[in-house]
Amino acid sequence: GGGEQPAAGSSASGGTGAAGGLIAIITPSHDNPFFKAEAEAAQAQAEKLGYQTSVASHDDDPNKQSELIDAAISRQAKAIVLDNAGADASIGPVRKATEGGVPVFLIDREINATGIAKAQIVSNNSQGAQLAAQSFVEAMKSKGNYVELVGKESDTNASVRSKGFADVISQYPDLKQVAKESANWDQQEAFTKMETIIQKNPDIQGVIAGNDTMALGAVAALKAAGLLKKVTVVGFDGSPDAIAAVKAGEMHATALQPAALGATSAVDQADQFIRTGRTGKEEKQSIDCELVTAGNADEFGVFARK
Amino acid sequence: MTSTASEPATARPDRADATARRLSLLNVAFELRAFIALAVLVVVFGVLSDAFLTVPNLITMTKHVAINAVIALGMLLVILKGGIDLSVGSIVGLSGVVAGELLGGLHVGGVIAYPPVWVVIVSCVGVGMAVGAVNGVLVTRFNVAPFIATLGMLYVARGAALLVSDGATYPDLAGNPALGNTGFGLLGSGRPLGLPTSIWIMIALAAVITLLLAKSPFGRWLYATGGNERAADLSGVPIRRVKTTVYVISGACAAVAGLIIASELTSAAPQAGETYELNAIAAVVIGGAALSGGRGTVRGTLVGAFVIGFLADGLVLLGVSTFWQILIKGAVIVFAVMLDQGQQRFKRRGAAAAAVAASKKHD
Amino acid sequence: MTSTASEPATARPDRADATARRLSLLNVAFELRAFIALAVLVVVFGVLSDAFLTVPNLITMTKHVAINAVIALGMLLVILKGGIDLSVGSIVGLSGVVAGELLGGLHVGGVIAYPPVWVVIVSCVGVGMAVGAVNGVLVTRFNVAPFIATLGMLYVARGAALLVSDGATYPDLAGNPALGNTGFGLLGSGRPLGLPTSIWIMIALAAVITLLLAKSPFGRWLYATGGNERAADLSGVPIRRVKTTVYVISGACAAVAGLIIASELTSAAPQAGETYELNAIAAVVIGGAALSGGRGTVRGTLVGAFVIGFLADGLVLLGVSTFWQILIKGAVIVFAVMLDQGQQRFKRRGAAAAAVAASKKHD
Amino acid sequence: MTLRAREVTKVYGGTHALKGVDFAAAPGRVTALFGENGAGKSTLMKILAGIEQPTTGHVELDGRPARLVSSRHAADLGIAIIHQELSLCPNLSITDNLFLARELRTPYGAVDRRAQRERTLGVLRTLEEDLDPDTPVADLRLGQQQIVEIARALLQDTRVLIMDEPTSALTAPEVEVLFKVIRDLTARGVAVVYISHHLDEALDLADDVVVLRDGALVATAPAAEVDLRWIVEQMVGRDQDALFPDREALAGQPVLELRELVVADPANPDRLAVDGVSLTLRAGEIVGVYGLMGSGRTELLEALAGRLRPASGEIVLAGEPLTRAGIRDRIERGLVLVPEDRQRDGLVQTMTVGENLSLAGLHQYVRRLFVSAAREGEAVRRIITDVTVKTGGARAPIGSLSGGNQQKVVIGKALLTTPRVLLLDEPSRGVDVGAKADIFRLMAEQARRGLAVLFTTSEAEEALHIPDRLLVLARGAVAGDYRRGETDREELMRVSDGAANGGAVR
Ligand SMILES: Nc1ncnc2c1ncn2[C@@H]1O[C@H](COP(=O)(O)OP(=O)(O)OP(=O)(O)O)[C@@H](O)[C@H]1O
Ligand SMILES: Nc1ncnc2c1ncn2[C@@H]1O[C@H](COP(=O)(O)OP(=O)(O)OP(=O)(O)O)[C@@H](O)[C@H]1O
Ligand SMILES: [Mg+2]
Ligand SMILES: [Mg+2]
Repeated sequence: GGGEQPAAGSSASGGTGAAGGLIAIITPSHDNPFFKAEAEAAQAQAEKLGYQTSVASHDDDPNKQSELIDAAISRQAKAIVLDNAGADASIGPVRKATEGGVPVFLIDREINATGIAKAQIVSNNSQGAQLAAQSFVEAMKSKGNYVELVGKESDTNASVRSKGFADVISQYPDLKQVAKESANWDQQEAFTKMETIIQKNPDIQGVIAGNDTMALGAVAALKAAGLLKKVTVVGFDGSPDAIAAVKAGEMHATALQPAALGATSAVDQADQFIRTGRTGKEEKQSIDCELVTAGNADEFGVFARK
Repeated sequence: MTSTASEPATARPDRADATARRLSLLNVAFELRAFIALAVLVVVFGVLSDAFLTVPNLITMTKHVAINAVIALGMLLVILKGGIDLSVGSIVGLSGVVAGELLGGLHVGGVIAYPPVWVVIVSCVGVGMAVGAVNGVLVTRFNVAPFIATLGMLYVARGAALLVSDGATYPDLAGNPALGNTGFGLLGSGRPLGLPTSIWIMIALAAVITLLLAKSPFGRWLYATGGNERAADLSGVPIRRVKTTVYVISGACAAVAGLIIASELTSAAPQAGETYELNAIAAVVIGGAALSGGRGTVRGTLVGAFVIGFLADGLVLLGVSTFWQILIKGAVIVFAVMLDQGQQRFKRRGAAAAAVAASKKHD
Repeated sequence: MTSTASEPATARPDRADATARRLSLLNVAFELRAFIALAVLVVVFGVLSDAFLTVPNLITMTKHVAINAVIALGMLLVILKGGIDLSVGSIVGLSGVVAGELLGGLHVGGVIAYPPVWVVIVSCVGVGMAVGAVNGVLVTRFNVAPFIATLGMLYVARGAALLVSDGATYPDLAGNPALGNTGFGLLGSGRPLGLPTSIWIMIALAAVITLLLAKSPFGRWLYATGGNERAADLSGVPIRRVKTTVYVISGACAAVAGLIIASELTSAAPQAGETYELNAIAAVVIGGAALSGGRGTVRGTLVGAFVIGFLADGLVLLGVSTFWQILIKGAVIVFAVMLDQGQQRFKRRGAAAAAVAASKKHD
Repeated sequence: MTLRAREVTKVYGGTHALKGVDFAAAPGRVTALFGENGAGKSTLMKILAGIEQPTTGHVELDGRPARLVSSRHAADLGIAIIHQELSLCPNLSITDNLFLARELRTPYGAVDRRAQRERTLGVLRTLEEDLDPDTPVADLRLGQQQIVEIARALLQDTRVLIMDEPTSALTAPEVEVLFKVIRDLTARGVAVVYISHHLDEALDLADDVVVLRDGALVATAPAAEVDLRWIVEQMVGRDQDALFPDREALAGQPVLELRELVVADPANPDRLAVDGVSLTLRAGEIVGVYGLMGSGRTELLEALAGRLRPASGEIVLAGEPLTRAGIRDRIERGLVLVPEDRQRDGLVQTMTVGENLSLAGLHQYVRRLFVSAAREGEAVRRIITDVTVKTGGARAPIGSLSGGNQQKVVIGKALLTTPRVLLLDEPSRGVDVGAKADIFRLMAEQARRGLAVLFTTSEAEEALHIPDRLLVLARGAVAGDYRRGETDREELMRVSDGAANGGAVR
């Protein structure tokens, strides 16, 4: 609880004019390279600007996220950079931090409320999904059977992306979805489920997946079944592994979320806010995703253009 | 004694004596095992981090501990009985989802009824008790091993939570004054007498269970059932009722934890509480309970929960990487329990050495 | 017999006889319990989905089953001993990570050495065995309860996997002909005699463990240790060695499963294998083993693994929602084990009825 | 109140434990129930106490049919039972065990600890046992636990008291106190059923005698009209063979030597269980160890077998020191123990008769890594005949055997290791007269073949007649050492009792 911390409170509303102090960076588990990249980018930027940092992950457990935020408040952090654990479940904790005098800068995922966080810098999942789907449709020549692998169904991004895919693909009646299965963002699960789906529908021409990890699981399954040559696989995230697969011709495309860009920008705005009491930007900022295909794959590094 | 023995006997007493004394000191040290683990943590973190030993941080950490402690207190009863309850994590999720569903209104024949908060809370606890009752029935009537029965219910309750919520999170549990269902958030954000509600809940629950175990016949029956089920049965202890009851209480505790979490977040996610059963079990065992039943205390369990909670929060304060956090947590669990074993072994060895020393002196 | 007894005796035999006969039929039915659960699944899915009972699908499903079966066979040994191994899921992840690290080359004094695939495989299995050995030592030397020792190692091994890989996935394990370390992928994608390698591994492992249990002194020791540890000890069974060995074998099996997964995906993620321990335990118990030790078979465990695997794949084939999949899985676990209990109860009742019937006839 | 069983039949699996038995316990009288192991005594009592339900037949109370649905129900009707197997909760105190499920309550519903403690002290005083009511039962020795079990039955307002082997772990003075208590109870009109394998003791106490054989009631008589011989005849259905076979002592070379062995009591490390025992055991010799409960016999044998680690002293087997060797090592060198508690330490209940028999000597049948089924099977068949185990075959589950036969399996297992020294801890405890004779014959036979046999016993008759040499242990130390015929019953009592008074407590 931070109601009894006037010092922190004043810094939040007014700005101290000086950099320095602690910035807490909280993201989902670093066993996903995307979150690791974003956390590392934020950390590097914050340290460059003269802040101490603490990096922690909430493993997509809203309660653990809430605890981490409590910890940041008790340590009188100057700001929190947060990739949150659920659009609805995170509203309370973000409000708690703000009321406790610690401004929160959201990256990668939004929350379903405005006016609480100082910034919500998210890659445009919907735009990215449409980008990926567009490329998928082109590669499929607007027809054929395809499978969609959905992320963890309790995760907002899973449904946003799925909807983005559908917005595009539904315009092409010759594209027939023969299976839609959740693989919980997991490679092994995507592999197993893909193998089973192939048994039911050997005649598929495309797979579109809610993230690259699942796409790569599907690639492995298709490869094992000798179908990869005939099947177009499209993913989402733009992870280095997926880009390598795109280069190798195993995946057709992926939508790259510029993780590093969002994280760096969030830290810059936090710094601005700490010093001046304003970010100088809209709260909601969206960063467009970029499509990675064989043609431009060389231009991308770790969740960023080189 | 024969003369052949007397020669070494003259040499032995002092050595044996010294060993006995040294061991009995060690013994006292080990007696406080879980407390020591906790004290070590507090000292280490206190030295390494300025923020650790501040009052607000201690309160915050205790608030975090409370959730695990509430689940662990229910688990303690199950473990005292010689069982185990793997379903508590899923009950946490289910309870929150039920709260979300009810606060969002009940469709009763065309109209939507908004039950007041106390009805919601009672219903959630009721759902937890119902899952616990199923566990109990499976264990007592169908003779399914507790591990398997509650493993099954882990999946069933989680599946139910996901189905009820359709996988979505209930966004706003603050209620609406117009509908007369506000106040749910107080469970999480209220601070009677300056301490968060969840801490009070933990204290109250610990007091009730301490009383239950120490003073009530039920407490005797529970320890008896865990210590020797056959003997308890033959003595006329209603063992089925005892066993079913502990699962029901455990379910209720998990449901309360689910409510606290939902209230703190003023939102409820169906996947809340995943793997919480492991933390609860670890707390109970670190607190000195035996998984075979019949041994364990409320005090120990609370200390165990504090060890786990302070460890997690302390490592975050120190900025230790998540990966190290996982590894250290495992090591601490094993180490805390090894301390317990070590204590018992030293006790035995120390006493034996003392007995040998004493007998030699009498000669 | 006295005359008072003969009167009811004339009336009763037929009834008792009929009951005995009916129960003995039921008995035969229940004898095959796990098989029945499997048969029911196969029939239900076969009817509901055309794709289910095709040869390629059966092979694919068996391939999926193989991973769980390999872990479950190791788990069977631990459970026969009366223990439990919660660390297997983490060992799956650690094994894959080690493979990834080694295939990426070892830095030895400035140069990078690329160990051949067999060295990689041996090393991974060795790592699994090492984790198992730690479990074994904790259980035997430090008297830590198996649940807690392996729970601790669950976190330690997972933390280690994350630290070694720094959380990243090893993307390409295909190896490089120039470096002489190709062939890792064959474990997952090879198809000797038309069946995937993993199925052969499962068959070979099942054969070896069957032999071990049925024919070797070790097998006898293991059943004895699980049945009555004190008696086994006094009979000269090296119980510590037996106990340590089963954890080592279980670790090795989990490591093999980790290798199969990494090879199938030609990539290795540190978080692979999470919650696999629960599937393995469920397979062993559905297969008729007692968690208290001393009772269980390889055949049963395999059938248990098939029940779980076919269930999962069948539900996917039918397009059942993920949430229902979770719930149904829990229900099937509980139900399969209830069948077992039901069988034993009927057996007892049937035998009693049969004995009464027989005795009446002799009168 | 008269408690009566009418035409009671009980079937367990394939076993007929009881076959149409009529039995009555009359008020104010002690009815002694005799029978071999597995005759069905305990089963009948469990039915009378509501623990088991009869398969056919019924129970009558004062002439009216009664359905006793649980032990609790029976207890509420005034029927108390002292179980053959101790059924206490080791983690609870004496008081808690005594009042388990019958707690005294304060007006607020809490357990009334003070009142319970008072009444516990009272009943312990009646039994002349000086124990702290708050002691956890786990810290009591077996005999004291049995006293607690008895005290629990006494606490209830009992009209029928069933005692199934209440004295198997009691010292002679404790037994006398118990008998006094029983006489008080019968004088107040309580019906007592008394079961014991100490036939003389039970006959002394009894007013009526009932004998069971193979689940059927074979004889009923007033105690005054019968003698031991008659009882044994009814029990075994034939004339009893000589219980103690005649044999020549043929002591050969020394095989086992103990020097100043000291062992701490594992259950209560504050005291020494074995305090400086020295002994030489020769091939072909049978040595007995007599002592009261807690005199340290079990610990002595367990230290020899490698189960307990001695605090000091030396063990030498055939010239080689053994002090550091493990159990397995000792078995392979020819030293093997038949433990006191066969259920807990002797048998693996999940295995068959054959697997139990071959367990300790398994290494002898290994061919190229595997156990040769042929060799094992042959050895098992041979030993089943040798030790005369009555069983449906090597594949029968061990639980299907009667107690005596289970004991023979444990002995057979030890013999299959081809030992040089055979240690037997109370081989005759809880075993009926027929099996007892078989076991003593076996011991004599093995000694004749050159084995050294060391066994413990609590029965003076056995101690006086079986061994070539007898040691009396008191408080862990050797208090007497006799050749056969050098001592008598009175001296044994004196030597062992004297020590018990001095050393029973700490
Ligand atoms: N729960 C049980 N399940 C199966 N068989 C049983 C069970 N209890 C007793 N029996 C069998 O019933 C028969 C009678 O046993 P019971 O315990 O009544 O004998 P007993 O006369 O008390 O013998 P002992 O003198 O050894 O105590 C034995 O063959 C025994 O193996
Ligand atoms: N605290 C205890 N808990 C359980 N059993 C105990 C305890 N103390 C002693 N015993 C058991 O009681 C028995 C008697 O104790 P002890 O072994 O010291 O004497 P003993 O001379 O071997 O007596 P006996 O062989 O006649 O039982 C032993 O079987 C011992 O294992
Ligand atoms: Mg009996
Ligand atoms: Mg003894």
